[in-house]
This record gives sequence, C-alpha cells and structure tokens, in this order.
Amino acid sequence: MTDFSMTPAHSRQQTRWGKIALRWLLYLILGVFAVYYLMPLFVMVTTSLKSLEEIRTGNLVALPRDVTLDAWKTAWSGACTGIQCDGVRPYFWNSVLIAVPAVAISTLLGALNGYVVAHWRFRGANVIFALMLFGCFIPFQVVLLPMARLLGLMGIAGTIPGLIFVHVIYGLGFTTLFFRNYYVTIPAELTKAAKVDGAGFLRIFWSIFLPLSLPIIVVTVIWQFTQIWNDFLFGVSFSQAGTQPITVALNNIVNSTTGVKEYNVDMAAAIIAALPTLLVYVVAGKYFIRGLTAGSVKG
Amino acid sequence: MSKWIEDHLPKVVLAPSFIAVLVFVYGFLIWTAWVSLTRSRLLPKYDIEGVIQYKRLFAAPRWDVAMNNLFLFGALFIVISMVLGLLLAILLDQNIRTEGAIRTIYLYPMALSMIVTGTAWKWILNPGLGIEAMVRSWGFENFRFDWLVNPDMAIYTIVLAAIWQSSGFVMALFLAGLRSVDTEIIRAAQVDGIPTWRVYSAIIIPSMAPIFLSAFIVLAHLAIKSFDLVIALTGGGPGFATDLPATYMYAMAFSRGDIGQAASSAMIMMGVVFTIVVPYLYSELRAKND
Amino acid sequence: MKRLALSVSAAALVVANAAYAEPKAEVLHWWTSGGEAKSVAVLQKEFADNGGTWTDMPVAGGGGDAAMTALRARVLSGNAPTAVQLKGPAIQEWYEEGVLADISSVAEAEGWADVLPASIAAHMKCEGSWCAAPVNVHRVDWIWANADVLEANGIEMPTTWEDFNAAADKLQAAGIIPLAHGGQAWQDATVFEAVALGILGPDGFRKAFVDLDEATLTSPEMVAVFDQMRKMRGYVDPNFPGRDWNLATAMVMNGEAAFQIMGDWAKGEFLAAGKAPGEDFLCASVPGEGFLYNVDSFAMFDVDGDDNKAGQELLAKLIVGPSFQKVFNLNKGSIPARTDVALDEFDSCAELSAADMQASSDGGSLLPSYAHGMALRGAQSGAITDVVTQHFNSDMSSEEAVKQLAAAVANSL
Amino acid sequence: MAPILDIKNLTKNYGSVEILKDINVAIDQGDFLVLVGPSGCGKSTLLNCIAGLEPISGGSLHIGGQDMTDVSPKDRDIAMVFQSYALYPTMSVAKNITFGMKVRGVDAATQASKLATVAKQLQIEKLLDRRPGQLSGGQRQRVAMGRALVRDPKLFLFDEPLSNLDAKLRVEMRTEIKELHQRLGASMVYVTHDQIEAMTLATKIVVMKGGVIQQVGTPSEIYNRPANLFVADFMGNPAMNLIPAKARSDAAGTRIEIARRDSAPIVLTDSQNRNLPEDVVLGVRPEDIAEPGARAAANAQEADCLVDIVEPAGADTYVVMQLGGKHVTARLHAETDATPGKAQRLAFDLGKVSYFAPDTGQRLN
Repeated sequence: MTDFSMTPAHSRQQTRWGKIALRWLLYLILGVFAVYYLMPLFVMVTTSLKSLEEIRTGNLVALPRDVTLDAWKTAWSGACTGIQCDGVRPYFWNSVLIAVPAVAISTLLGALNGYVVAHWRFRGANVIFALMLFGCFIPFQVVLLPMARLLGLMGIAGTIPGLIFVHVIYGLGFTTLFFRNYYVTIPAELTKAAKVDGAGFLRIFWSIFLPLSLPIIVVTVIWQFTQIWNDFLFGVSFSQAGTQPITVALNNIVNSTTGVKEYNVDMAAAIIAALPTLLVYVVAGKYFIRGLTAGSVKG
Repeated sequence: MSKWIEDHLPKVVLAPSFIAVLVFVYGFLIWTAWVSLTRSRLLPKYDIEGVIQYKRLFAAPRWDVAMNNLFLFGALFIVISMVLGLLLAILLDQNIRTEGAIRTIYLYPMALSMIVTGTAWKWILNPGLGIEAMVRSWGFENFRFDWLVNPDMAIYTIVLAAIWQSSGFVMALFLAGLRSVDTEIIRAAQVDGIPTWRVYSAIIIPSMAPIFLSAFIVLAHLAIKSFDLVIALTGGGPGFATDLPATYMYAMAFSRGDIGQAASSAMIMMGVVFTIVVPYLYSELRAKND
Repeated sequence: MKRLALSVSAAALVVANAAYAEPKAEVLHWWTSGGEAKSVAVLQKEFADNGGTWTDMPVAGGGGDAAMTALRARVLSGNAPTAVQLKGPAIQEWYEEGVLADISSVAEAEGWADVLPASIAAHMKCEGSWCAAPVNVHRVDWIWANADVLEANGIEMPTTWEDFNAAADKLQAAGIIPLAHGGQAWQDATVFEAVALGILGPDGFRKAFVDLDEATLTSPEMVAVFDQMRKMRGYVDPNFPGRDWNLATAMVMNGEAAFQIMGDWAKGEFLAAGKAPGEDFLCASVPGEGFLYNVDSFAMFDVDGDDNKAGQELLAKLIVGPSFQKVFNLNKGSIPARTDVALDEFDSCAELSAADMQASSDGGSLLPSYAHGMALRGAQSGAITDVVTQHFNSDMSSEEAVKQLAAAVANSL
Repeated sequence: MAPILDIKNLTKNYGSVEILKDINVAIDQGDFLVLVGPSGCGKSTLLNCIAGLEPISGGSLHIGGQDMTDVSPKDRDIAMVFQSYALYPTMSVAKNITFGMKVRGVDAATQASKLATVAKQLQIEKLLDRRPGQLSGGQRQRVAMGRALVRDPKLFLFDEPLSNLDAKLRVEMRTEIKELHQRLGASMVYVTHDQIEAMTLATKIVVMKGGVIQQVGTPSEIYNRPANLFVADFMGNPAMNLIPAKARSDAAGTRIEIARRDSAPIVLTDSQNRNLPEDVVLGVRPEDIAEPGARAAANAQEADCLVDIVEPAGADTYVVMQLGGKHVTARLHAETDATPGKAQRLAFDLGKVSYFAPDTGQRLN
C-alpha cells in the first residue's frame, strides 16, 4: 500500500498543504465516479417510489414528490406476470432452487478440476484445460437449440434439475479457471509431502487444499451466483410453467409489448430481483477482494 | 486394482467435466458448423447445401455493421474498463477511510441484470428525459448529449453502460493485485527518491501483468457475449446502428426463423473468439511448462 | 377370439378415458401485462368453468421473440406446450415442421368457415385443415390524434398524405411535434407499411409485401413511399430513437404531439388514462384504402395424453366462441375475428374498425400486416424492416433504399 | 545384507526427452547418499523417482530388498523433507507432524507419544500449537524434519532442505543433520547443488550432469580422483585448476609442459610413466600448489610464476596466475609475501594431480 502523500519533504508547510489539497482532489474524483455508478440505481429507486401518475407527468430523473411503496407491494405480490397476478414472489423461490445447487455443484466441480489441472497433471491435462477455458466463450445463443434437444433426450427438459444441469455445464470453464489459477500458486511440494505422508488424491484435496480455499470459494460463488441468478436466456428456454426463474417473471413484467407500462412496478421488481445478488456483494465484498488478493488473479 | 484407481483418480474426476465440455461445447459447435451449411429456417435441418449462408451473411449490410461495432465496442470497452479500473484501484488504495462503501458502490453494477438497468440507462441518456434535459433545466440551453439517438454515436452509449457494469469488477481485480505487490519494493523505491507515479508505472503496474491477462479474459468474454445490454438500451437501434454479432445471431435464430443464417454468424463469431483467446491460452500454458 | 374381445374392450376403455379425460392445457403466450393479462384471464376462466386445468406459461419480450425462443427449445426437447400464441405464416412454417395438431374436427363442428372473414380464415389453415384458432383482429393502419390540438390549430383528420403533410407542416410551425413516434424497428415498419398501403394501394401492397414482386418493390411508387418516409422523419422529434410506443402515445395524450400511427392497442393507453374516443382523442384509418390486420391466434401443438388433447379441443372451441371473442376484445382494444359478434358494447373506434373490415373483406383490400408478421416469413419481413429502419435512421436516398430493399429481399431466401 | 536402496538401470523420460539415463546406485543401511550436480542435472527428479512421486520409465528400484518400482509413495516406507518445507499451512505444527500417522490410522496415544519424542528431540515443544505462517525459517525447517522423523522410515529423503536458510543457519542445520544421521544410524538420500554440503554430509556421493551419473564414490574419492573434467571442476572450492599442457613420456617419466604468458614454458617432471597422449589437461587442486616446503608433498616440482592477483581469505591467501592460457589459483599461507606483478616460486604436488583427455574429458591416470 502506497501513499501519494509520501513524497520527500521539500518544505514542510508546502507539503502539508499539498497533501491536504491532494487528499481533497482524491475524494472528489472518487465521489464523481461514485455518482456515475450510483446514477442508474438512483433512477430506479426514485422511480419505484413514485406513483404512475407522477411518472407520466413529471421528470423521470427527479426525486419523488409523494413517496409511495405501492409499487413495491405490487411488484412483490401483485404484478401480473401472465394471467397470474402474484408478482415475482413465486418465481423468487424457483430462482433459489436453481441457483443454490447450481452454484454449489459448479463450485465443487471447479475446485476438483482446478486441483487436478494444477496438481495432478497428466499427459494432455493442459489441452483439456485449454479446451475447457475456450468453452467459457461460447455464446449461449449457440447452444440453446442443441441443448434443448439433449435435455429432452435426457428427460429433464423444463425441469429445475435440467436448469441446474445447464448452469453447471456452462459454469465449469470459469470455476475451473478460478480454482486452477489459485491452486497453481500452492507449491507442488505440498502435494508431494502429503503423498509421502500417505494421503491419497481425495484426502489431500479434503485436508489440505479445501481448508486453503475459502478466499477463492468466495470469489467463485459470487461470480457464479451473479451469472446464474441473472440468467434469462437459459431460464426462459429450458423452463416450463412452474419452473420459471425470477428473471423470466421480471421480463414478463418489464417487457410486455402492447400493454400499459407501469415503470414504478418495473423498477421495484427489478430491485427485488437483484436483492440477493446485491446482498451477496455487500456481505461478501470484503472477502471478494481478499480472495482475489490471495492468488486467484495470478496467471 | 486399487492401485489403478489411485493412479487414475485424477483423470476419473476430471473426466465428467471434460466429457461435458466436449459434448456441450465442442459437440454443439460442430452441430452449429453443420447447420450453418444448410438452409435451416424455423428448426434445424441437416441437408448440406454449401456455403450459401456465409454468402448471405457477407452480403448483409447489417452484419457488416455488427462486426464493425464488435471491434469498436470491444476495443473501447476493454481498454477503458481496464484504464478506469486501474485508476480507481490506485486511487482507492490510498488509505481511503470509506473504502468499503466506495468499493461496494463501484462493484454493485455487476450484480444487476441488464434487463432492468438498461431501462434506467435509457432514461438517463435520453436527451428529452435525462441528463440533457436536466442540464438544460439548470439554464444551459445549448447543452447537448444526444448520443443515444444519434446513429453515429449510439454505440458509445453501449460502451458507457457496459463500462459502468464491468469496470468495478476490473477495479476489484486490480485492487487485489495492488494489495499483493511486495510492499518492500515500494518502500525501497521511495527511499531511493523515485516519484510515486514512477513507482506505479515502472514497478507496480508491470508486476501485475497476470492480472491484466485475467481482466482481459473476463472483459473479452463479456464483450463478445454482450446481448442483454444492447437489447435493453437501444434494441440495436437507431436503425441497426448498435447491432452486435450476438444480437444479430439472436435476431436471425429466434425472431426471424433463419437458423442457418444464425449458425453461420455464430461460426464467424467463434472464429473471432478463437483468434483472441488462443494467444492467451498459449501464453498461459507456455508459462506453466517452465 | 378371446384376445380380440379383450383388445376391443381395452380400446373401448381408452375411448371412454378420452371422453372423460379432464382437459388440460399448458399455454405459451406473451400477454403479460395489464389489459392483456386480464384478457387472457377471461379465457382461462371459461376454460376452468368447462372443467379444464390451465397452466400458464407466459414469456414476454420483443413482440414474442422470447416466447418463440422458448417455443423452439420446448419443441426440440420434445416437451412442446399444448397451445401456443402464434400468428401469420409462422403457423404454416411450424406446420411444415410437422409439429402442429389438426383441429379441423372442432372447427367444422363450430362452423368457423362461416363466421370468419375468408382472408383471416386462410391464415388458420394448413394444407386445407384447420391448425390454429384466431383470437382477435388488430387493425394496424390507425392514425391517432389529440382532439384538442387539432381543434386549436384548425386541422381535420387527414384523408390523403398531402393533407397529412400540410397539417404536419402547420403543426410544426406552431411548435407542436406533428408525429409521435418511437424509433424501434417494428414501429418504423408500422409507419412504413401504413404509408405504403396509402401510396401503393391495396393491390400494390399485396404485390410488394405478400408476393414480394420485384417490379413493385423497385417501382417509382416505392420510391415515393420512401420519400414520404423521409418526410415523416422530419415530423418526428429528435429524441425518438428507442422510445417505447406507449411513451409516444403519452406524447399525443399530453398534447406534446398531434398524431401517432400505431395499431389499435394504442387505444388501451388512451382509455387507461381516462381519455374518451371522439372527445379527447380521435381515431381514423391512415390515408388511403385498405385494412391491415394483425390477427392473434393460438396454434395447437402435437402432444401426448388424452387430457391434453381434450384440452386443445376445448381451448380451440372457446377461443373462437362468441362470448370469449367479445369479452377478450373489449379488454384488448381489438375487434373480434368472427363477424357475428354484436358490437353494442364496443367503442366508436372499434365499430369503425369492424365496419372497415367487413367492407375491405368484401372489396378484397383486407390485407395482412407485414410489420407484424402476418404477411411474410420472419426472414423476409426482417430483411425488409432492416432496410426501412436503416433508411429512416440515416440520410439514405429513396432510390438507394429501393435498391437495397430488392437486394435484401433477394438475399433473404 | 541386501542394500537398503538399490537402483538398477533406471531411466526417466518426459515424452521424447530423456531426463535420467541408465542410473545405477546402491547404498547400504546407514549410508548417507548425496546426489549433487548443477540445477537441471536430474538429481531432484531422481529423488522424486525414489520417493515414487514420479513414475520411472525403465529399470527397477528396490528399497529394503523389496521391489518398489511401481509402489505408491505411501507404501515405500520413506519420509521426505522438502526445499520449501511444504508444511500444511492450515494445520498447527502438531497436526503437521501427526498428519501422516492420522492418515495411516495410528491410534491417538501412539501419535501423542511419538509427537512428544520428536518435539523434544528437535526442541520444538513450544511451537506445537502454532501455524507454519507464524514460524521463522529455521523453525519451519525443524518442523519439516520432525514430520519426517516421526515416521521412523527405512529411508529418509532430503530435497535441498537447507537452501532456503541463510548462510549461518545453513551451517548449523548441516551439523545437526549430520549429528542426527550419526545418532539414528538411518539411511538417507540427500539432494543438493552445494558441493560443500555434499562433502561434509555424505558417506557416498553421486555426481550427476545431464541425467547421467558422472561418478559415484566416497567424498575423498570424488575429491581426489575425479572421474572427469566435469566432476573435477564441480567439486571443490576454489575449483580444481584445469591447465592445458603437453605431455612427453619416456623411460624417465613424464615431462609436463605448461605454457606461460611471457616466458618459456614450465616443465614439470612426473617420475611415473603414465602413458599420456601429447595433449592433456592437468588438474591440480589449489592446495597442491604452495610455497616450496610448505606442505608435505610426495612429488613436488617447483617453478617461478608471475602473480596477477592476491586474494587474502583469512586462513589462507589465494594467488591467481596465468598458466596454459587459464587463470590458475594457488592456496598459500595467510602470511605469504606474494605481490601482484612479481614472480613467486611455487611447488606443484605432482603426486596428487589428475590428468584428463581434453577431447573426452575422461580421467587418464
């Protein structure tokens, strides 16, 4: 950690004033960017607190005149997402049922894969890793149709296990990359020592690598949770009535084509849909930086 | 027998993931390549007709726009996100008291789905509703900020929103990198009287090369897959001025029932990805073989 | 002998089961908000009243794009929904893929052929058999106006494009935005086809956008259509790109703008804001002859299970049934597809629409909307829209646009 | 008794690259074998092969008379100490030491008593609850040793265990390891690139280069009778002087001519007829070039040499000259009066010299 203010002192007085000015400038710049990042959230929150009448007549980016929570109530439990008008509440649970197992499984598999690729290298391991990494880049639009066919053949089309399966498959590249990049920073001698101590493949993973992995697990979980919770394309394509995730409900509220638009409800629904990921970011944010520091970003 | 299992356990553990990737990525790519050679419309057909879809693709002015946009958008998005991320990380690394809060503010856009934030951005950027209207209402009647509705500038609004979404993540990557740089080196440089900016440009930033690589991969992946963003912000407009290959492909496959055309555009996209990613993989794997 | 008896009785059992199977339907549609959802709820209620179980599968977005994405995935995974909101040539395309069910038995029993206009009925048939049920008829070529604004500026509803241009120039001079428009490709296309219908006339329109006749596509009249589009571009405010259609409607309501060219779903916005037709806002068909329709319909997919099949038949019957046609369209702002529904409860705009439909059906000028996917396959209409929106959003010359139009159509297979 | 470690014809390839070529080594119970060589010579790979951490491509490997060629590391009855110590970072010192026993299902009481013994032996009793991250380098080293000792294996393997320590600690630990070896009487294989460690610790040294064993022998054999130029150059500090020379043999013995920069060649006479070819490389340790009469020499031959550099090193003073076109170092008394630029009379101990063929590098005598 360095400090701009630690410059050699020419004149004590000058340095002191310069230091204070620099400090102010620093906070000013950080503040300006904070405004840039917060602006859309500000618009969303203020809009969600306005009445539809006020939105129709007033300035879209102004503060609400009368604060009302009606839109939030409607979004949660009253907005129409089809013929049901139960808001996003029923879909929220579907998303949880999809995201939690998918994140858990893809993280565990990523950890095991990363462990193999980094520490149990065999002939061709590099090629396998490269192929998996390249897989991260396949546009999801490409895989929709063949995936639909295979899910049908596997008998899990339209089900939550089917969606979990899809998310796990296309999350593997990134989770493997994260864990691999973390595990390569762990010295190979550790594995060797454990082998000589008599520990096997799984024992070494369980007793030595997993306890070391908390930071990278946090990083991976944040990444995967964000990706899966916010996914729309897979959610809309591989679900059926009763298994649709919250993004589909949100889309149904926001993107109705020939109906009346209730922007306040749209925004409230959007914030509700984003709450779990926001929560994850706020709570785990500290560990996120720490996890990245601990080596995940080292090539 | 147990010895065999012991020796092959790593392969056994990796196998399911590998097979999955083989089938669900490479199998599907082969499938797409095949379909791109057919006249598939609503649903895939498998009678090979030659390269007609590629000829159609290259004859379509919209595809030209989409590819040009990809390069323009991709380059700006990646470069600015990196520069901004690095700058913010350096600023945030100056023992800022409220670092936790600011960091969260910079990072949160990554958590939001573009389906919605796109609408908010649309309002903010709309000259009649957002920033332009606001600044004008303050009395600056000649203020103009109409990129969103200007076909020549609209792609830059996509860049703006995309940077908003991802630069915080890049900032986090760089911040982590700064924290893991050996502080002794920095102290030593300061004792030598080297100015701070030189310390950063000559010592710290070069030592974060692997992070640039990771950031590049994450950003390149986002740039190529950018889809929600365009749909929500401009819908590809004005006209099709902000079309990207991903939106083109989606429009062909799902709005227009022209799957063969979508498949051919997908193959070209994968070709672009390949030329970007392979050098990275090469350097990654070469480094490992040392 | 005994075996035969056994199998006969087994068959009887199956038939009996089919007769008693509780109708079930999973319905994929993209009507998700406000009035739309209320309208579908009517159907669901009737379905339930007849002993059916309705499973709702709504997917909104992009005028059905997202729903069509989901549909493809569902069909390929062998898990097709029972009934799907489909329209235009897409119905025949899906039929060609061999995935649609035949509902001729219902259609014949209910005498659909007698109550539906011939050109609309044609959309519901696949190689002679019925494969879809129409819900409503949206008229696309409407022009909406703010009554007060027109009155204040001494303007009548235009009946020719010259009138329109004159009125627009006048309004512009008065500081009012002549045309409220949202710059999204489908809205550009909506205006374009309204203009094209007026300038090319019904026959020209059919030749150009149904038959894709190259001579018509490259004719001087088509150049004139693009010329008029260029004029229209001048009547639009600069902030139009990306604007949702309902925000444009709001501009007319607020008196910010005078006219909007949009289908009759815009009426729902006026009504929702408490405006009265004829008093606060005016509706008229765009200058020129003809009627462009956008018919929503449901197609039945091939599914297993007697309960599902029973559901499809019941659903088809109810959709075209007079009570649903009336209630639904009162909610939705459109008019019934069947011509024998009493229009007493409908507003003046709907009555006008119904009368025009009847007249144009008789006069052969009842035409499918290209912009709303009624006239052409997606690839073809999309190719045309690409050129239209590109012309509208750039300074492309009309001649160049016509050239590109022909090339795009040729390239769309 | 069968050798405790017997390696026969061992080869190791990575793809088409041969890392180890036809390795044959055997040691007896209680031996301290040191594998030494420059980095990349294959010594660590050989150690890993002995441990079973790398599969071997050919040959056989016996430990304690049992064929261990294809046996996994845990069943070889070995213990290993690593260069980076490889302590498990999330476990306490005590857990680090007992992990191996825990994995093998040793009961808790035995674990505790063995831990206590080893901790006492290494004086790390106070560190048992700490994490590796809280230990100094030397302490980590002891814990790593403890982890090996507690196993009481047939064979100890050490992979450059001292190279991460500072110079002083390195010497201390070296002595401790030697003492440990003598006390336990255990068999050890030790890899290092430091030839002093090799000389001080080993009962048997294997010098390797490019995956090939150059010489196997006791420290004194290696030092006094290097098998080739590489070994001669690698072992010993300062290195052995290797001087190109002409040899002329006759009945009287062998005359060795060494070119000088500015005067006639030095001629040394070896009384034995060694059947040398005309071109040879003469190998002389610095301590075998001294002031006349300073050291007892079997066959001392004297000559005047021009001194270029004088390097006092405390106990000795090194003098550098140029002979046969090479820098040649002589080890003189600390209080020598040699001065740069002046001639110095020096005695060459021909009884201890080595002759090498310049082309093959092999020892000739």
